Order: sequence, then structure tokens, then C-alpha cells
Amino acid sequence: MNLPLIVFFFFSFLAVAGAVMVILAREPIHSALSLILVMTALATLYLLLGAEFIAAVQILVYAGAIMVLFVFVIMLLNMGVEERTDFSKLAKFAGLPLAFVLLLFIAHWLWHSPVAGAAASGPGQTTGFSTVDLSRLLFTSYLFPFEATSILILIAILGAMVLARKEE
Amino acid sequence: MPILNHLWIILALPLAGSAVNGLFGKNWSKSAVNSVAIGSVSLAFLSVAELVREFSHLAADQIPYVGNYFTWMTAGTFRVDFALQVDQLTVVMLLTVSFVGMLIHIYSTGYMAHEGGYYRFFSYLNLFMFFMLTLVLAANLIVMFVGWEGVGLCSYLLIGFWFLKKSAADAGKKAFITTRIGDFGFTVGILLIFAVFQSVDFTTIFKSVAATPISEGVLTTICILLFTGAIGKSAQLPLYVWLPDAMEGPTPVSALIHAATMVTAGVYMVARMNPLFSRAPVAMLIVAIVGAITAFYSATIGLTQTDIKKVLAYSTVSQLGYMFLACGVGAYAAGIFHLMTHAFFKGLLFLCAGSVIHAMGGEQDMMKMGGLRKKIPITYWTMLIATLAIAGIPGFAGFFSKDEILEAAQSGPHANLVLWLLGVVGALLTSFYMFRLVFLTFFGKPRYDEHHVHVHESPFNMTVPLMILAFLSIFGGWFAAPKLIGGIDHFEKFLDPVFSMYAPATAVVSVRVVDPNLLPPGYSAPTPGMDLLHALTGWPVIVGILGLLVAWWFYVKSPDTPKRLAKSLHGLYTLIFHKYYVDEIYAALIVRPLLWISTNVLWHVVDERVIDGTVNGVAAAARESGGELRKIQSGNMRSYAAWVIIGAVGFAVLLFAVLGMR
Amino acid sequence: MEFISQHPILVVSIVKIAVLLFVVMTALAYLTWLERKVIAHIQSRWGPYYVGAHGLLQPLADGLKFLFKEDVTPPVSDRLVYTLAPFLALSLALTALALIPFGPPSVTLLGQPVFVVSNIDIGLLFLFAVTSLGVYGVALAGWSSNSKYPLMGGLRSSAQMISYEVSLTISVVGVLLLAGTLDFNGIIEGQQGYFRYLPFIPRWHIFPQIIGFLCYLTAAIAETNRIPFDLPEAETELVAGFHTEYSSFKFAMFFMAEYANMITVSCLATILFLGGWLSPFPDSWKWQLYLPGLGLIALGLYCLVDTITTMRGLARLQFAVVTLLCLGGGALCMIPVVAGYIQGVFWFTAKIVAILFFYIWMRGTLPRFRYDQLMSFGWKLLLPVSLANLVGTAIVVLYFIMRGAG
Amino acid sequence: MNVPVSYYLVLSAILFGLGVVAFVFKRNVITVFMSIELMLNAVNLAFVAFARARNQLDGLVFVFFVIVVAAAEAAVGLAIVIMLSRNRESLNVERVDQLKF
Repeated sequence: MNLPLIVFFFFSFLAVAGAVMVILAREPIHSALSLILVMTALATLYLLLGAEFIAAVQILVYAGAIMVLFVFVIMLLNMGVEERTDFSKLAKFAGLPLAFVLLLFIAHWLWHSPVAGAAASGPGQTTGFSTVDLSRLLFTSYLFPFEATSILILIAILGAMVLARKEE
Repeated sequence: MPILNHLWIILALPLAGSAVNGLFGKNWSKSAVNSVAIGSVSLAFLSVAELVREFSHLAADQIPYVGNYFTWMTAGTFRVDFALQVDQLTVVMLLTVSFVGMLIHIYSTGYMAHEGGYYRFFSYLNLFMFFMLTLVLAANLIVMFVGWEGVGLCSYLLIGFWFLKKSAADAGKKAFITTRIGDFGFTVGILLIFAVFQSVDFTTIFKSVAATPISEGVLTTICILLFTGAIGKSAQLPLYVWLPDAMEGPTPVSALIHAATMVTAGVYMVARMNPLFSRAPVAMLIVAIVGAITAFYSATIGLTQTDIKKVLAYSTVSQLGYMFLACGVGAYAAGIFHLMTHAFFKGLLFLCAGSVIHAMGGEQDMMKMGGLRKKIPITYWTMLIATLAIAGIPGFAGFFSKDEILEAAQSGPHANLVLWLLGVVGALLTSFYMFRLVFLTFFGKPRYDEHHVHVHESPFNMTVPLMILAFLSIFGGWFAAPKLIGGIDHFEKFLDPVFSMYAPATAVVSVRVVDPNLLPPGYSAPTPGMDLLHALTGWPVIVGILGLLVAWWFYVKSPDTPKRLAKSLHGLYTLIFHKYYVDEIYAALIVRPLLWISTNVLWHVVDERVIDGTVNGVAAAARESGGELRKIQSGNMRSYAAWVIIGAVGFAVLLFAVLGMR
Repeated sequence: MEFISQHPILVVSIVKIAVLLFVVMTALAYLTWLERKVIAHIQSRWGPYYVGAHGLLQPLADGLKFLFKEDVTPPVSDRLVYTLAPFLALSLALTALALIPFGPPSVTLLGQPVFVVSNIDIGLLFLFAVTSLGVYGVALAGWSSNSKYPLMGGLRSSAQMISYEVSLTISVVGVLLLAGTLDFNGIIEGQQGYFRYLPFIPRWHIFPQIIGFLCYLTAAIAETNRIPFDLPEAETELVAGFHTEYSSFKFAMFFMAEYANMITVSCLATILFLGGWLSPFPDSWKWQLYLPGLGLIALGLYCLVDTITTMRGLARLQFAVVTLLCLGGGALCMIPVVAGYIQGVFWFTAKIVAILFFYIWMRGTLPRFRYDQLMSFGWKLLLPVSLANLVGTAIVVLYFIMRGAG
Repeated sequence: MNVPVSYYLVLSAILFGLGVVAFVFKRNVITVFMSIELMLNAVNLAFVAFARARNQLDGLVFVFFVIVVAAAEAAVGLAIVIMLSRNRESLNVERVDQLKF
């Protein structure tokens, strides 16, 4: 009986199912909810991988902020179900096979990646990453990207305000 | 020494005048334009005078005095400064140009009084003065070349002043293009000079050529190339054809540019480059030959012309020929001397002709004139003086200069009897057609309709310059007078440093230097008494008087003689009358083939097919492919996404298959 | 069986969850009772009185009523989401509580701490993560009802929650700077002891972080959609806001979720600012061990008097039971060992109750904000203040670190 | 007894592929946005998995950055979406095709 494996498969199933739902759902809200499902599932997988901080951030920022924004906007506009137009023949016919081919390539490479064999999670695995080290890394070697990102955020806020403001 | 330290002032004045008139003169009153134009030129003349005063105080070793203002351009070893220089030659030229120029400006105010584009005319005229003075003052070939081309431009602008008249516009173009041919040679010459001497600076060139001997072949080539430029500019064979047509321009322009100043630039240049020429005997010979032949040839054409200005034009050509003859036989001083006197009397002649035309209300055909003697006395007398001067009648300016030239051709170091003979015959013809002109114009019965044409003497501001120039035409040559009675030719004496400073040891610079230490070895000064007699009874005088008499016989005594003569020598007459069909020959040999090639090859094939074809083809290709490719930009984001994926897959395939990432 | 022995954590966790659920549910129920009572007394009424003595059985009655009422689902609604929303709301609210340590970790069972369901070293972050999901309940409920008032309510609440979550988080960061950890136990133990120069004041973060505390409290009220920030369910404007269309037990779930959230934020406030399960008194005061017992006994005595004097009939019987419970519990708590165990929980509960009382008090006192006021207050006052507090704290902390280092 | 990294990697690949498909096949602007987020998530998973495999924290840092940037992107993007729906009464990306030849 292998608990981590069970957990992994359960949540990866959830994630994939959610992703599929994102595609199939016609109601944007449903897509959003499915995506939230995917994200939470991934968060759990992160926990399984021992990345607690990332898991928390994943939920907090992604599910808790970004997706809330999405849901909020969907509700605000409330444009109803999406219409299934097919003006782009290219996308209609070539899209799926191409995506599949791409998926094959990526999967192939990832599967044969040198570290793929390593054990990721489970009893044989060292305990999770320490948040302290992570933050130390973030504020030393990655200080500049960090600051840059914060500036990016600031600009994004301003941009969003300017864009969404109703001009009188 | 205000002016000497600021030579640029002399240039700045006419340029400023030209700019002011050209930019603002359009709506100004004539008097305002006059005051600007004449003011600037007269100030220029005054500063030149001041310059001469200052120059006279310079020590011998300070000459030439060079004023270097700024480095114009540098490329590697090629370095050109905007530098001006003053030496005796420059002084002479400056005085002549600025003074005659000033007079002609004044004259123009009267002559052009009723013309349109008044301000334009004076703007051009001032501009011309600027460039001419630049040419004269230049201290290196490049600056000289600027002036050289500048005067060419102004000549073009002024010949085509009445550009609405097709013939005028064509004449302008013809002048410009023809001189361009010569200028090409000049340019090549300059480049060759730089290649040889690593400098375009006069002093440097001369010093080096004097210090280190250069192979004569190179020097000859250089000199011939330079002389090509001179041929173009000074209307020598075979490039003289533009000058007669240039008479389309207003008469003052003909006087200033095509008699007094610009056309003499070639002579000036040759004289300026004398250290080179003196070391290239072949080139010298060529110069002399071309000069002599031109002198004779164009004189013959002058015989039959009936247009008063055309006659003067051909006589100008022939007189320029004399100057080159002088230079060719090494008598630069004589050449310059003749240049100056010629500036006086030929300028005067043109102005008088202008006055006549003015009086006749625009009529230029001598056959429709006659008997104007009483009606316009001032013009008549001044013109008579000028004619006497050009005919070389003793006592007048022309006598001294022409006499010196022929003297040099006869007995100078490079003496050549054939050339001398040509010169003498030319002199005969000259005096003949000049008096022919005078007699046809002022004597005999009026051949025009007196009821329509109201002949009237020109206004004050036109006659005064005439008189001044007449005065100069008489006394302008008397510098040389003392020589006749065994004294010194002051003019030569004055110019001597320029021509002797870098002269080769063997060459004899001037013909009659009495200064013993300037005498070449094996050359003894003749005795004074002989000189006077010899000069007065010399061939030039004789032929001059002979020409006068013949002309008198033909056109006053028995006016029908010429016609009979023309009948009897019909072939020759027509040939000469049509100027030896030179224009036609040129047209047949050069112009038409050129046109044909330009039209059928360069235009219809090279330009239309090749160049336009290429350009249009490229454009068309771009448009077509764009027209096809733009369909990709459907504006539909989904297809964009699909394209992105296609790209990604393509890249993946590249990595996998080609770069072997497995 | 051997699987369970291999994984004791599962067993203990399940047990703990069960207990927690029971306790919290009861607490929720009686919190409503408490609220109604308090409000009533503030408005000089009696409040629930007839169902059971002092209306003590009122919550039970309400629960039954909710259970047995017809569950109406609007036909035009999006069924899935409509059903999902209340479950989401309640489950998230309860999940949050799983992270709260109600007592010291020293008390263990099978090597697992008793008073906390799951103890993560970045518990606070997870708590926020979970609470941040709370908004979905409301928003989805509002949307799925497919009716305009709920939609408005949902929009408002999601906007409001997003806005105030920022201030909430930032106001807490000051404490984190002081504590230097995200682990609840760590934070609480960091508040042990007294200030050096004011030996009678415990080193709770509320004192250095008073501004942060106030910001937190305000933001928390807004997060829980309580008066004066209860715009999403402003009955005067939106009938009942996002749960207008809900009825019976789904409605009850929202109801419980709201109170559960109140409890959660109170717990958080307690942990972060009020020293969690720490007692305000020095450990040297042994007698404080008996405070819980004494309190209960006192309560029992009051009830006894009340029973004898005022109660009649069935109520008297019920109240007698209550009395006995209180006295018995008090007696139990007087046993030193038990008292030792109870200690932390007692203080924790006491503090929570205090904060909850404050909540109710607020509701009884304050009027409702206007929507634009709400927003401008959140963004233009609360956020800057909490930011300033954060920066100031950071500077001070840095200064101390420097001095410590130098 | 434990999960190999390759499982996670393949899972992330699958999620990414699904994200791509969603990106092509969703018509609603907002859902297209979501599909981008989905792809980002997949990549994040790969990052974390690799970080786990190499026991290096840098992967996590990158995930952190990705999330932050995603937040910024969502803010701006959704603002744009709002503008879009204001100006044209449709969120269908195939109906927003004015920007073409």
C-alpha cells in the first residue's frame, strides 16, 4: 500500500479532469471553477513534493486572488455561455493534432530528462524545502528580479486602473 | 593693416550685396537695389585700393602674403584651407576686376533700367563679383576652383537672364556645358597635381617644383590638363563656340563677364601656374599655338559678322588668343598686360555697343544702323577710342600690350615666326573688322527707319563709365611707355617677382627687362633709339593702320566693294559667314550621337528597363508576396494561436530531428 | 489494522477533526444565541426567551427548522454551482479552523498535539490561503442564483473581500516581523513573558502593534461581511444579498459559514495579537490554574440561584441540568492535572469570546457603510495605514537587529 | 514506495498540452486567458518537480516569479477584457478581428 502514490494519482486525476473540464465547459464560470480545481490539486501535489510555501502561495495568489478576479470579471460582464464559432478553419482542423504532437514531444523530452528517474516524494524522500532558505535565496541572489517584479506589479496596477476606468 | 589682415572683407562685401538683393530686393525700389549693389561693389573696390596701399608697404619676402582663415576639409593627407593670398599678379587682377566691375555696375543701372528682374540681375552681378574675386585671391587650387565654377554659374545665370527667350536659355546651357568640358580637364589636372605634389597650395607646389625636378612628361600632362580648363573658360579653340552665343545675355554682362573678367580667368590661371608651365616647353608650345590659331581664326570669322555684339565676341576670342600666345611664348607679363588693357577697351567696346543698341532701341544688326556719329557723339567718340586701342594704333593702351606680345613672339626666348605671322595677320584682320564695325555703325547714311527708331544718347550714368574707360583705354598702357625710350616697363617690373621667383634657371621670364641682373645670359638689351623707331614702324602698327584704311575704303569710300568681293570669293565668304560650320560639325559629331545614345540606350534601355525595371520589380514582388502573406493576419486570434503552435511544433521537430535532441 | 498502526497520524487526525467539528458546530449555534441575546439587551429587549430557559434551546429549534424546511432551488439557477456554493463556503470556513492551535502543543496524544488538527510551520500562510478561498462561496452563490440582487451582492462581496484581504494580510505582516515565523505556536511562544521596563504588561503583540491590531480588526469585520461592512447582505438594499434565493439548509450553511469565519478571525486575532493560549499572569501565580474551575462553579451557583428563584416548570428542570453541568465541570477543572490541561484552552476561549462580544457589540452599535464609502475607506485609509504600520515596524525591527548585530 | 519525478513531469506535460488545446479551442477571451494560466501552472509543476529532483530551491523561486507575473498579467488582461466588452458587445475572440489586413 503506497500512500504517496495514491495521493499523487488521485490529485493528478483531479488536475487533468479539471483541465479537461476547462476545455469542455461552455459556461465561463464552470471553466473558472475547473481551473480552480486544477490549481488546488496542483497545490496538493506541491505539498506532496514538499514545497509548502509554494503550495500556500499557489492557493493564496492563484486560487485566492487571480481566479477570484476572473470570477469577478465574469460575473461583472455576465456575458452568458460562450458561442462556439469556428471562423478559423486552421484552428478547427489543425489545432488538436498539432497540440497533440507538441504534447508528445514535450512528454518525450521530459520523460527522458536526466533527473526524471529521481524519487520525488514519499518516505524515501528528504523532508520539504525550508521556507527560510527559500526567502533567503529570494532576497539575496534573486533580489534584483524580485524588485523588478514588484515594479512590474506596480505598473500593472496602474495600467489596469487606467484601462478599466470609465472615462467621463 | 586692416584689409591685408582681413582679406575676406573684399569677398564678403559683394556676397553680402548679392544676398541682400537676392533675398529682399524683390519689392524694393530700383534706387534701393542700386545703392546696395553699387555700394557693395564700390566698397569692395575701395578696400582693394586700401589693400594695394598696404601691399606696397610689404617687404619683398612677405610676398605672396597668405591669409589662412580656416581648414575647409581634411581627408588623410589631403588638406584644404580656406586661404587667400596677395601678390603683384593678384593686385593687378583685383584692381582691374573690381574697378571695371564697379563701372559696369554703374552702367547697368542705366542699361537695365527698363528691364524686369532688376534685383535679380544685380544679385547675380554681385555674386559674380564675389566669385571672381575669390578666383583671383585664391591661395590654393581648390579655392580657385570654387571661384572658377562660381563665375561659370553666374555666367550661366546671366546669359540666361531672359530665360523666357529660348535662345537665351539655350545659350546659357551651352556656355555652362561647354566650359564644363574644360573644367573636367582642370579638375583632373588639380587631382594630378595633388597626386604629384601632395598639396594643392600654390606656394607649396611652386616651392617643391622649384626644389625637386619632376619628370617633364608629368608636368606637361598637368599643364595640358590645366590648359584644357583655360580653353573652356577662355573660349579658345576648339571650345570657343559658347562665347558668341553668350551674347544673348544683357550687354553689360557681355562686357563684364565675357570681355573683361571671367573669360580672362584662363589666362590668369595659366599665368598663375607659370612655374609649372615654364618647365613644360611642349605645353608652352601648345598654349602658344592654340592662342595664335584662335587669334587668327576667330578674327577671320569676325570679318563677316553683322551682329555688332557677335563681332565683339569673336574679337574677344581672338584677343584672348593673343594673351595665350603671350603666355605660350613665355611673356606672361605681356599677357597679363594685354589682359588688363583688353579689359579696358573691350569692356568699353561692349558698353558702347550696348549704348548703341540702347540708342537703336534694341537693334543689333549693323546693317540696319549707320550715320549715328552725330546722334550719339559720346558713344561715338569713346567707341572710336576703344577701336583705335584694340587696333593697336600707337599711343593707345592696346598698342603697348599687343606690341609686346608680338615682340615676344618674334624675338622672345620662345620666339616662333609662324605664330608671330599668325598674330600679325590677326592684328590686321582685327583692325579691319573693328573699323568695319565703326564705319558701318556711325558713318554713311542711316539704314534704319528714322520715323520709328528715335535715336537718343544714353543717360548720364551710362556715358560716364564710357568716358572713364575711354580714358583708361588711352592711358591704361602707358606703364610700358618708358620702355620705348629705353626706360623700364613698369608693369613688367612690377609683375616680375611673380614670374621670376620660381622660374627655371634656363627660362627667360620677360622679354625686355632692362634690369641687368634679371637679364638671361647671352641676351643684351637693345639700344633705346632703335626701340622707339622699331616699335613705331613695327608690323603691328603697320597692319593696324592698313586695316583702318582698307575698312575705310570698303565701307565709306565705295560701300559696294564688299558685296562684289563676297560674290567673287563666294565659297570662302559663305564658309566664314557661317563660322566654318563649327556648330553644325559639333552638332553632327558630338551632340546628335550623344543625344541618340542617351535617348535610345541610356534612357529607354538602361533607365526604363534596367533601373526602373529593377525598382518596380522589387516593389511589385514585395507587394505581391505581401498581398499573399497578409492573409495570415486574419485578425482571428484562434488562428494566430494555431500558428504559434505550428511554430512550436516546427521548432520541436528542428530540435528533435536536426539538432538531434533525443 | 496494521496500516493504521503505521499511520497513527491518520487516526488521531480523524478523531481530532470529529471533536473539532462537534465543538465548533455547537459553538456556532450558541454564538447565534449569544448574539441575539446581546443585541436584544443592547436594544433593551429580552431576546429569545421561551424556547428553553433563557431561550437556550433556540439554536436547536432553529437548526431543526432549517433541516425540515423545503429546499427551494430556483429553476433558472445554475444547479451545480448553486449547490456547490454553500458547501464551499462552510467547508472552507471549517477547514480554516483546522489550523488553529487552541492549546499548547505540549499536550500530546500518541505523539500528536491534541489542541490543533494539523500543525504546519507556515500555518498562517495556509490559513490565509484557505480564507482567501472563502470569497468563492459568496460570489458563486450570488452568480448561480441567476437573479439580480444576489448577483449584486456577490459582486459587492467579492470586490469587498478582495479589497480588504490586502489590508488584512498587510496588517498582520507587522506581527510576523516581530515574531519572525509563520508557525502559530512559534508566534504565540514569542509573546511569552513581559516587557522589560513595564514588567506588568505581557509581551503581547497588541501593544507594539496596536495600529496593526486595529487595522486587522476592521479588515476582519469586513472579511466576514459583518456590520458595518455587511454590504453583500444589506437587507435594506439587496433584500438579503447573495443568499436571497437560498432557503433551508443551504441558507443555514451560509449562516454557519459566516459565524465560523467570525470564530476563525477571532482565533487569529487572539493568536497574533493577544498571545493565544498564554495567560496574562506570571506562571508563578499558581492560583490561576483554578480560575476556569472557579469560573464555572460561580456560573453554576448563579444558575442555581436563578433556577430556584425565577424558573418555573420545564424551564426549571432544564436549568437544573445546566447548573449541574456547570458545577460538575467546575469541580472537574479543580483537579490540578485537568486544570493544567485546560489552562491554555481556557485563556484562548476567554479571549475569543471577548473578541466575539466586541463583534456583536459593533453590530448592535454601528450603522452600515455606503458602498463607495466602504471602498474608499478600504483603499484610501485602511491600506495606507497598515502599510505605514508595516514600514514603521520593519524599520524598528531592522534597528534592533542592527544593534543586536553591532 | 515513492513517486518518480517523471510522473510529475509527464503530468505537467499533459496539463500543458490541455492548456494549449484550451488556448486554441476556447472562444471566450476570459477562458482563453484561463488557458494561459493553465499552461503556466503546468510549467510551475515542472519547475517544482525539477527543483525536487535536484534539491535546489531556484526552481521554487522561479515558480514564485511566474505566479507574481501571472497576477500582474491577469490584472492588466482583465482590465483589457472589461474595456473590450464595453466597446463591443461580445467576448468572442473570433468576433474581435478588426485588427487585420
